[in-house]
Amino acid sequence: MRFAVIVFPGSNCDSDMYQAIEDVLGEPVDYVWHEDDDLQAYDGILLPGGFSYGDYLRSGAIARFAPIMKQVEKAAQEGKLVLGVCNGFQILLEAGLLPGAMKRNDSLQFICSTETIIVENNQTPFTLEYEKGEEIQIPIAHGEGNYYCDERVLEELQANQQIVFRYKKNPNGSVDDIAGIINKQGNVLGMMPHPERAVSEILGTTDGKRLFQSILRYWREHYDS
Amino acid sequence: MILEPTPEEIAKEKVYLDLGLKEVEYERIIRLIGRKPNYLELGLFSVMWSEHCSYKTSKPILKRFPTEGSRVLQGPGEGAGIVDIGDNQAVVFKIESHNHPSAIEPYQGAATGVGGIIRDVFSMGARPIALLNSLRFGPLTDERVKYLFRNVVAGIAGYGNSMGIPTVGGETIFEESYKGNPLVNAMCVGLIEHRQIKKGLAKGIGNSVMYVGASTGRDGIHGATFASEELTEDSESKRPAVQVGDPFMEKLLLEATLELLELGIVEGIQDMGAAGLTSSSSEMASKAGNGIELDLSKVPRREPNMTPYEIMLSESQERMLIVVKKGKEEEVKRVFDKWGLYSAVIGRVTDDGFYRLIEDGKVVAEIPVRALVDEAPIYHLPAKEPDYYQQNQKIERINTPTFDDLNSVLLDLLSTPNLASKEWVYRQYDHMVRTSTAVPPGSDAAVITIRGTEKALAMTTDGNGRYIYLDPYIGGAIAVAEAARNVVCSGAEPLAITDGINFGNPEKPEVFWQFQKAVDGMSKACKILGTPVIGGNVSFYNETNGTAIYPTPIVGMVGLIHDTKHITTQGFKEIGDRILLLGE
Amino acid sequence: MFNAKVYITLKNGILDPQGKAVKGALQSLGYDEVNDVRIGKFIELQLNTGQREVAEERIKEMCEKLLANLVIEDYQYQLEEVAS
Amino acid sequence: MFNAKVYITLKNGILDPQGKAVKGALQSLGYDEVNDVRIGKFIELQLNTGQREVAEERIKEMCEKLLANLVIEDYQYQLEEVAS
Ligand SMILES: Nc1ncnc2c1ncn2[C@@H]1O[C@H](COP(=O)(O)OP(=O)(O)O)[C@@H](O)[C@H]1O
Repeated sequence: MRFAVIVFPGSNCDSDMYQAIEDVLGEPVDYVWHEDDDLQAYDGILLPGGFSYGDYLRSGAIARFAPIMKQVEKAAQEGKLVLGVCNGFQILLEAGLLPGAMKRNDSLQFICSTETIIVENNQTPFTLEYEKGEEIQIPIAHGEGNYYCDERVLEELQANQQIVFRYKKNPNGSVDDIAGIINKQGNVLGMMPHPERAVSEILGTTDGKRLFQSILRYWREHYDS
Repeated sequence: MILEPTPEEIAKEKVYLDLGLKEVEYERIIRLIGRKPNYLELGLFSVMWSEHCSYKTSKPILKRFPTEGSRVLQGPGEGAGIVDIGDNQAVVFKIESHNHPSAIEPYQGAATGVGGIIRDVFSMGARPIALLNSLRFGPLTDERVKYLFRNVVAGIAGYGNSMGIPTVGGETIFEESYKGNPLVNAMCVGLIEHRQIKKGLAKGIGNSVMYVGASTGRDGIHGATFASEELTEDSESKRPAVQVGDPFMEKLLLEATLELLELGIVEGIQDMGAAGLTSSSSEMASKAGNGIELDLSKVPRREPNMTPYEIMLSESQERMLIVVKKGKEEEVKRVFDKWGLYSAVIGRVTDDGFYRLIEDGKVVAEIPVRALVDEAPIYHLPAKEPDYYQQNQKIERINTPTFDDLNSVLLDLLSTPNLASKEWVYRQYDHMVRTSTAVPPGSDAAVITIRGTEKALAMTTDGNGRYIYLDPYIGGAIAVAEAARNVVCSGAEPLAITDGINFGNPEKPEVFWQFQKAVDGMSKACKILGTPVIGGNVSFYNETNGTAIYPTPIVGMVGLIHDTKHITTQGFKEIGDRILLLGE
Repeated sequence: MFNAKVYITLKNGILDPQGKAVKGALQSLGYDEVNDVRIGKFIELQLNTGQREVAEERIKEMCEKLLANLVIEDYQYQLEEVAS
Repeated sequence: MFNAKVYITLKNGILDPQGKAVKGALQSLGYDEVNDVRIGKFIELQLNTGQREVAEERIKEMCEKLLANLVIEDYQYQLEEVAS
């Protein structure tokens, strides 16, 4: 399975994501520059964290217009797996690939800490290796992770099991304790917690590993023939 | 536009005094260049001869620091010092203060302080891997202090987090003496391969001088001079336009610079920090023993109608000066274009030893590089043992109070801001980005692993103004020893230190005495522990309305952990483990 | 040439954490008369356009595409002709 | 009751990284007519005050004390009486 890590100006978790793929899966992975416009060769598209374009207007607002985003949309339509973490999630929201929007944390402060995350749906390509309801330890690090959507969208998310991760203790004010959601088709996941920071014992937690392993398992079961 | 005074008017009206130059310094300039300087030239001298750039009063004392060691690859004198850690790798680090800017505009002051120290590290060719800081504020009961504290922390977070460099350690102390003049010192640690080491040298006659990064505005004009004066009631009105940091720009500058250095076409590179274009260009020329010529009309600008004086003295952030092999300018441009950044050839290296500025084809300043950089006056200021110190020496014994209820004493102690957890601070710092933080903030020292090796680095900042106030010599030694203990307790062998010297007005003999003694104490400890001083920063004039802060040198120490298995953290691990007390 | 002033505000009913914090701060400074605070963005743009209709259409587009996120924000604008 | 609208802008000459980034984004989206962009804050407050002079004085104070950072920002405001 070949992975692309999209690099926007201001991305800063790109190398962490890259190394997580290398270390956990050992599958081929490339950095893909925001001005490129071809993702044909890739099976998994990863949008890393950071501050694309400084996040100066709203997080993710400018990045969604990068040339590569057309290809990300195309890949999503084709059913390829797309994962946006932190800033990557914010970009997916701005691009309309996932519903809702991000506001500033209700504390108005940036928060970096390891949080208990509940796996609400283990029937997605990203969570096969987890138990439903399992509590995992994954770091968060963001200033704008306060997820918002209106009632109607929330009901839809709930009805379709699109809420994949919830915080056990809400750190940022996000609606319904949402930490990560998936699109209706089930191939685009956005999440604020950083699984790529939870892949080695020495860094404190390895609970993020199974997210990457799920992706690979899913791909092998569906495409690798 | 302001009409600049002529050389005669400068002499007559003593304009140099307004720029922070003393009478004797003005006369020295005339002697060195053989004529009266024009206003632009005077401006150049005023920033280059400020304490901030010339170390004119601290140099004789700083010489007492031990700076050599078998592992030292670069001691004081460059953007940052460098220490070998084996396998052709080295660690690069330095500390820098941004006290006065943070007192005026805490968020931007702290943010641009972080930005500056990061540039110092990557201008050496290193990849920044961690940030630390050391903060001093007045008591948290004061509203203004709360405002300063909140915004300084937010500013450090805002800049470091955007850059994707983990802020992994520091210290935060509240104490009356810092009420009007907080201390904000930031330290950056980088990693480098030996072959990548770059210096701030304008080498090779005829080579091009290139300007890269953000465009130049009127911000921070005379910042270096401002940093070399006391804060007074009218500092507000005198302050330079505040510099606003753009971490996004700096992130691009970092990536572009490291990509450029890979190409092997760069002869020298230096950050435009304090005194901006003036100090970077003149220091690079001086260190290489060459002259330099800059054409100011080529400098990218943010605002219209800027005078040469304003361009040269601007402290706009996120800029670098590069000397590149002749004929390779296009390659530089290609890299910076890719990252969406300006790059422009603005001058060349010359063989005549002159510092020459040209605007619209006319020479607007022409002075020997040596006069500007190397001939700054050196002052050997008088030192005097303060009365309070003599009084203290007479104290025979201190009657310590006794308490009945030690439980409540313990709780009281734990709830004082100085002892309480600093999680409120470091929660706002992304301390995990780069996925190498093995020991996050909260332990003795932070530990950062080095990918692809078994090695790790432990790092800490320490200092205790009260000890140093009470006895600068012993207090200085304690600061180094404390840093070493923190590093050792994390499983590391101490390598070297960088020092952030924060004192009051050195022209007061008592302050100068404190400074001398503290340096001597630190030096003694450094020698015994085998941790040379590889660089640092001096911030004097930390006073408000005539009262100095506690003398506060900060020690930033880095240690090498040879095997990640040796990483040790605070905290009792297992029930039944023995508890030992080591030391006297 | 036109100067455009764009005001971006959170939609009604969406909680504004910044506004809430500022309201709290103002009240604790003794400004008890402050009932409600909402914080938005104020964007000033200079447009090199000759015709008002064109400028109007373009600024509207810019707001909807980039300047505001219509999921949570509303926008308003004013256009003012200036000598170029 | 008064509605106050407060506009906070960066002082002239102070770097505006946000404005710069947005200008770049607009231009790359094809809005070449955009010459300059400055980003500030737009604050709406509801004041429970009967008299205009009082409201005016208080809002000015709030701006100088808290809402604007006078080291780098300027402010303007408008007051509008509303039925309470
Ligand atoms: N307190 C100090 N101890 C040792 N070296 C120092 C000290 N202060 C400054 N230096 C050294 O002097 C040189 C010039 O420092 P400085 O002007 O702060 O550098 P920059 O070019 O980053 O502004 C640096 O190499 C620095 O390491």
